[in-house]
Amino acid sequence: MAAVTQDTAVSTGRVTRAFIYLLLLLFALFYLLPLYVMGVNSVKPLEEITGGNMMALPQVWTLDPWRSAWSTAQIGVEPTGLKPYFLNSILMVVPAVAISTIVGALNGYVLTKWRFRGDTWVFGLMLFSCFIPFQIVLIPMAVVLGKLGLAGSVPGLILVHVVYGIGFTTLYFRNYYAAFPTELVRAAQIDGAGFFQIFWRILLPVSGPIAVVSVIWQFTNIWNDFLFGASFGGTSQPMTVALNNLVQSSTGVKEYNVHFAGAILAALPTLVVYIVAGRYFVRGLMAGSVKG
Amino acid sequence: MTASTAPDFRTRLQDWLPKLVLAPSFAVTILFVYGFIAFTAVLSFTGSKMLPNFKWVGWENYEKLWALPAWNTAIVNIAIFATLYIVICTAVGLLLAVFLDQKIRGEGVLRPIYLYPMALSFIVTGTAWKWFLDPGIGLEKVVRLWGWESFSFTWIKDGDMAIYTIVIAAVWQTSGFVMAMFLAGLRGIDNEILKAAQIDGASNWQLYRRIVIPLLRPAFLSAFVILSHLAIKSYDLVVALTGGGPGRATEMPATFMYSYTFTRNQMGIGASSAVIMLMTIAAIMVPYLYAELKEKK
Amino acid sequence: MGFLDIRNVTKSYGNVEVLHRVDIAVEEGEFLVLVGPSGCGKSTLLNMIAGLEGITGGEIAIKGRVVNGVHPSKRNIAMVFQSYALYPNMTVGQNMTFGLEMHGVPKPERERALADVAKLLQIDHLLDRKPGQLSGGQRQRVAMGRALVRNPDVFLFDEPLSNLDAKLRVDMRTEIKKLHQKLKTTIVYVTHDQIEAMTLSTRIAVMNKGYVQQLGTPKEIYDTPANLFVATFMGSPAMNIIPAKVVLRDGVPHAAVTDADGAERVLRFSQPSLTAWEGKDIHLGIRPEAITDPEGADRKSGNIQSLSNRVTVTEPAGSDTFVTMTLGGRDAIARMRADASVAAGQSYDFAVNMDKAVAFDPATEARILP
Amino acid sequence: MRRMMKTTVKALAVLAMTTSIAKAADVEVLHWWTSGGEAAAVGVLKDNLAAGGTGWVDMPVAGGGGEAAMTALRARVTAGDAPTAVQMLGFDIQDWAAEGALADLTATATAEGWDKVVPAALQAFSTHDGKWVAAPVNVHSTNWVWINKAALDATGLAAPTTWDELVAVLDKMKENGITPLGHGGQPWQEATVFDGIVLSLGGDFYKAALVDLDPAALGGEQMAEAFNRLIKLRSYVDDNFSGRDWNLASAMVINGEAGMQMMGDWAKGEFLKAGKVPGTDFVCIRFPGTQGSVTFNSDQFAMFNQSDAGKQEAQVNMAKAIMDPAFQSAFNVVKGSVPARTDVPNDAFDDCGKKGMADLAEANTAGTLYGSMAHGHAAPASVKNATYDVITAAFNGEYADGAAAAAALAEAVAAAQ
Repeated sequence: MAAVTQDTAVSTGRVTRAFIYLLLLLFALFYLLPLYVMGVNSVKPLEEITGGNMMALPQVWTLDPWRSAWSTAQIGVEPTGLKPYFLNSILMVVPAVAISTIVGALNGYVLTKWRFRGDTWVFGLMLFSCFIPFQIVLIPMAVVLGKLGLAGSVPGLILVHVVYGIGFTTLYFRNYYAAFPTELVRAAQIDGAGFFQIFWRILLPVSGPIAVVSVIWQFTNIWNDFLFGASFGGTSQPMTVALNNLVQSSTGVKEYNVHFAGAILAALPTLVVYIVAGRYFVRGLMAGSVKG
Repeated sequence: MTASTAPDFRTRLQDWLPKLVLAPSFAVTILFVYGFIAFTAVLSFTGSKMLPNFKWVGWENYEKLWALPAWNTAIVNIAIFATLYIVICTAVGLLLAVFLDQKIRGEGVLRPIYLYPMALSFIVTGTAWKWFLDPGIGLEKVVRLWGWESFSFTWIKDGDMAIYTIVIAAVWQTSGFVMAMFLAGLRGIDNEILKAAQIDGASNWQLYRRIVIPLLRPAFLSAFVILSHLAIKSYDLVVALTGGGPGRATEMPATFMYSYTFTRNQMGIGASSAVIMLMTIAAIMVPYLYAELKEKK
Repeated sequence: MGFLDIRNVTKSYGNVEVLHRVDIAVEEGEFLVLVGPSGCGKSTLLNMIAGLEGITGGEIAIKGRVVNGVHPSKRNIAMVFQSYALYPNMTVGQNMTFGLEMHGVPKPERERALADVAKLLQIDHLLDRKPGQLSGGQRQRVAMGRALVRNPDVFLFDEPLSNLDAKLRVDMRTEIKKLHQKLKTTIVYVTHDQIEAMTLSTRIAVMNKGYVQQLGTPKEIYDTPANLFVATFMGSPAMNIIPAKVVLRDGVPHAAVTDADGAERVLRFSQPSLTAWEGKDIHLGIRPEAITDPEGADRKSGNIQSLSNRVTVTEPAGSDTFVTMTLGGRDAIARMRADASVAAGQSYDFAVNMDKAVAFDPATEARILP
Repeated sequence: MRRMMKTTVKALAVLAMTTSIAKAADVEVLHWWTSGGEAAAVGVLKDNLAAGGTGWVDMPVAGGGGEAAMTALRARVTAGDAPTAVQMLGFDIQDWAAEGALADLTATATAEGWDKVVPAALQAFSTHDGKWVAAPVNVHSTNWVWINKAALDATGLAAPTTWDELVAVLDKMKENGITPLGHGGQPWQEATVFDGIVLSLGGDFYKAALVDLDPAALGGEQMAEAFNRLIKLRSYVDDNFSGRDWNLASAMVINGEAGMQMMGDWAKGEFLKAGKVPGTDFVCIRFPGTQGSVTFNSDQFAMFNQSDAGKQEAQVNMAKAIMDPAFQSAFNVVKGSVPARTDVPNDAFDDCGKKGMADLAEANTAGTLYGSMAHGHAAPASVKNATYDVITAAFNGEYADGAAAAAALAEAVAAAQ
């Protein structure tokens, strides 16, 4: 077998291939399992869940839990379902992802193409922000947000997510731009392009793959955040807090089917992002972040 | 001769612009990361209870912290968890990446399946996992219903084994991501090297062990860093799965810190545990960053 | 005062000075080549002219205007890069007119300039392609086109041919030379390839370790290298450098070369001034083409010396045959006509054109001036 | 890019403005009543307020019996942006009052005569330094046992009233092949059971040990006995208990899988929701040996300091609305708890509810109404959690015997104080 057209030049025997397929499928099952559990139980009536087998298909199929989770379940005092919180999340996630990605791109651009003394130190210091446990910043963050007058507001949440996101986005873009020929920047300078013109006209158009990585990463992290959302969301709480309210009621009746439906609803945007952009994700990783 | 050696305005602006652009991020990092770390460090020496106060108590919080059995449990747990989690995730990720790289039909379907858990928060999947691991309704029951009556899988209920269930769920969540990183690394390897090795007579196994895996070193390093910080930060995973139980058998530094700071009104002790966590993270990250940035210079 | 003046220019990174007091005046229409091994400072100097790197000391002036601190785009220069630096997201046409666009040149004018240059370089048919779809040679042309469109005062070339294969490189070299002759532009050209330097330039600056070792016409550089470095760097195969001692025979200075077996050969110098060096060690420099078979010796030379030696290797190169011998304990190469009959192991009587020989002071490595 | 920034900033500014406008004369309420029944119950309050012209801005944060809400609260207060009213339990109220963060409701309370109708044990939490700082909504009593009637009948025994009878019933149920005790292995559930056990050993002992934190009582023989009983109860629980939600344990009792559950009055909702009728399908009794005494927890709304006069007025309106007897009745019927004031008519309540109200009134007069340790009404959070640690460890068999556990408890409580 000619290996020329292969992804790798490795050729494998028939038995080995069968084994590989089997193993890959087994893993796929493993990964899909929780999703299956959630899915299957979200279309069962409650009695079937509390009484029965969590793996079994429903005897009675129902979409009521989904309707309930989306529009009628009790989240706070109002039986609004998750619907309004969805909008809150979008209002927070979109600007936060956009800003942190653009800032990360600009930082990466400066750190690779406009190097200065101590730039690696600056980068190292910024990078460390990826690694601090968010629980510890809660109280001081509250003080700062209060001082800025951003406490309990969407802009406040956006600020928080941008602050703790730029470490990652800067890392991604820096690694990506490091491989981008500096000569192009010089050529553009001689051509008379300024700092921002070079960025917009030369670098940004070729940043697609890494922008995908950055957006996916930021989108999932911010969308899934609960701690900041609950603490700084105020009256515009994001989806996760609503979902948590739905799922975590301590002294009320637990409607597991609604919980599962709500959980899937809350996860849909990130799922869609991963499935749609997944292929670019690997490509983007290839282009930037795992290069030595 | 017009001898003006002073740079014109535009040039000076262009000199300053990059730094100006970077400055907000840097300032924000200094304040929101290092300022807050300093704040936490200061808190750890105070008698803060429910809200921060600045009554100096010296090393008292640290002494109390190390005397708490739960903290020691947390330390042991994180050691077990981090080791297993990093090793298994890396192994599974590498295995899947290598297999997926064999021109597999349906790669486009399999890849998102492996990746999607990373997209979900444990607030979403926690309940499903809890159920699945629960002997009464989950795997054990299902397997028994299938006819294997003696099957037993009660780890999550067993104080000694519960930590391993957390490893399983954690591996489930991130191994796909690690797979993607390795896959990217594999795709980046020059095919000619592989052909050369095959001509040299290397078997597939030797090819991977001697040539490919050493070439994946950057991917290994990135994976290690990402996994280790996820391990140390792991919080919602534990809360969703075991709530720190049975008893406090699955207490981790992150859950420990959260509970002392926010629910037990012992902010001083919480802060001291945070400082120790940060020092651990720094001990892992700083040498890596140093080596990484030094090399690239 | 030249068209492009580099006056006492130095460059330091921190405490490390990487470029030491460079002084070059380039006339209008001149083709100056900066040549030297990697790390010699030639690219740094070029970048300083371009304004891509700051100037630590001294001045650079273009057309009498000191440009220290002036932004690259305001210097009216254009640059061709080693990797061509074509913007991958733009078409060839957009690439070429980007600079004009940035300088606010109106569109019709840009189109006209583009059409002219595209025609000149015969790349009209490529204008709508992306750089990724071009061959190496085509990219090279586009990169030059991008510079030409700007119609700058000074063209800067940073090793523009080093990414091409051997054949294309030769073709493009000729092309650049033709362009220069046609357009009479002022060019500063950086290369590490001494053949490019020799063939293209009107003047060469040979650089090493941050110093300009010698500045001169190609002929000056080749025939009268200022020091050992220039002598060995320029020319291929390199100049033979043979340890020798100056002896006087009949009051005339000779170079005495002692072989490993103790045998001494003596070659008469053409320069009487070397008498002053009697009894001292020198390095004798003879280019391979000055050591030939007797029939191939330069008939205009007034000082052909015979040298009998054993041939160790012969390398027929088609047009010439290179013959290696051992002289003064070192390999020395002779350049023979292709039909000279010589075989390895044989002894052979070489003809050495001592008119072309130069002597270097071993201590300073500088050429001993006649 | 600059244009984009501008529009973003503008959009954010507009957002910020609209949110601040919405807050003007409303009450912003932080609470964790998010499940169907509870939320509907709070909805009553919201509607009452709306009728009086006070708007309601909802900020629900559920999770862990208010833990997440308290974290959010801390962030809000630190940010200088405290919500107007916050659902709060026991010692949290006192802690916040001690920080000086709570508003003074004394004028309203005096005018409305709260001190005459609210049990003294509750007032201990609602007031700080003689000032009213919170309005109690309900009283949950935690020392209940919910028994599946069929399972009880199958034992041929009567509902137990003493520890020994309880053990007898449990043993019989075990013989009958069901799990005698439906229990969820979460610290607070174990602590709830433990509350009952300690109370069954005497109200004075309960107060000395868990409220006054007397080291002698905590480490003494009676406490050793309490732990022995707890360990004994463990033997009636199935192996699959750990991490189980309380309502799944309730479901076990409802389905007849388990015989009984020791849980607060909120469990009733699960039984009712499953269509079970008190007295016929299930029996509610006080934890054996605790009839006449009640351990309670009380949800209260604490009002946070506000500088804005409109908001202060809204707070007063809200406090009044909470203490309105009609609301107290309506809310507690839904919630399964009993009203926080003793003068509310019991017409609307079911059997268990009526019994709860009677028990509360009786305990209030007799002075046997105690704050529940498990629910943060006996000791501050640090002590509570330290106690949890020991109880959970004991229940999971980490101590050799009750005496060892008691010693550990005394030590842990001392360390946490």
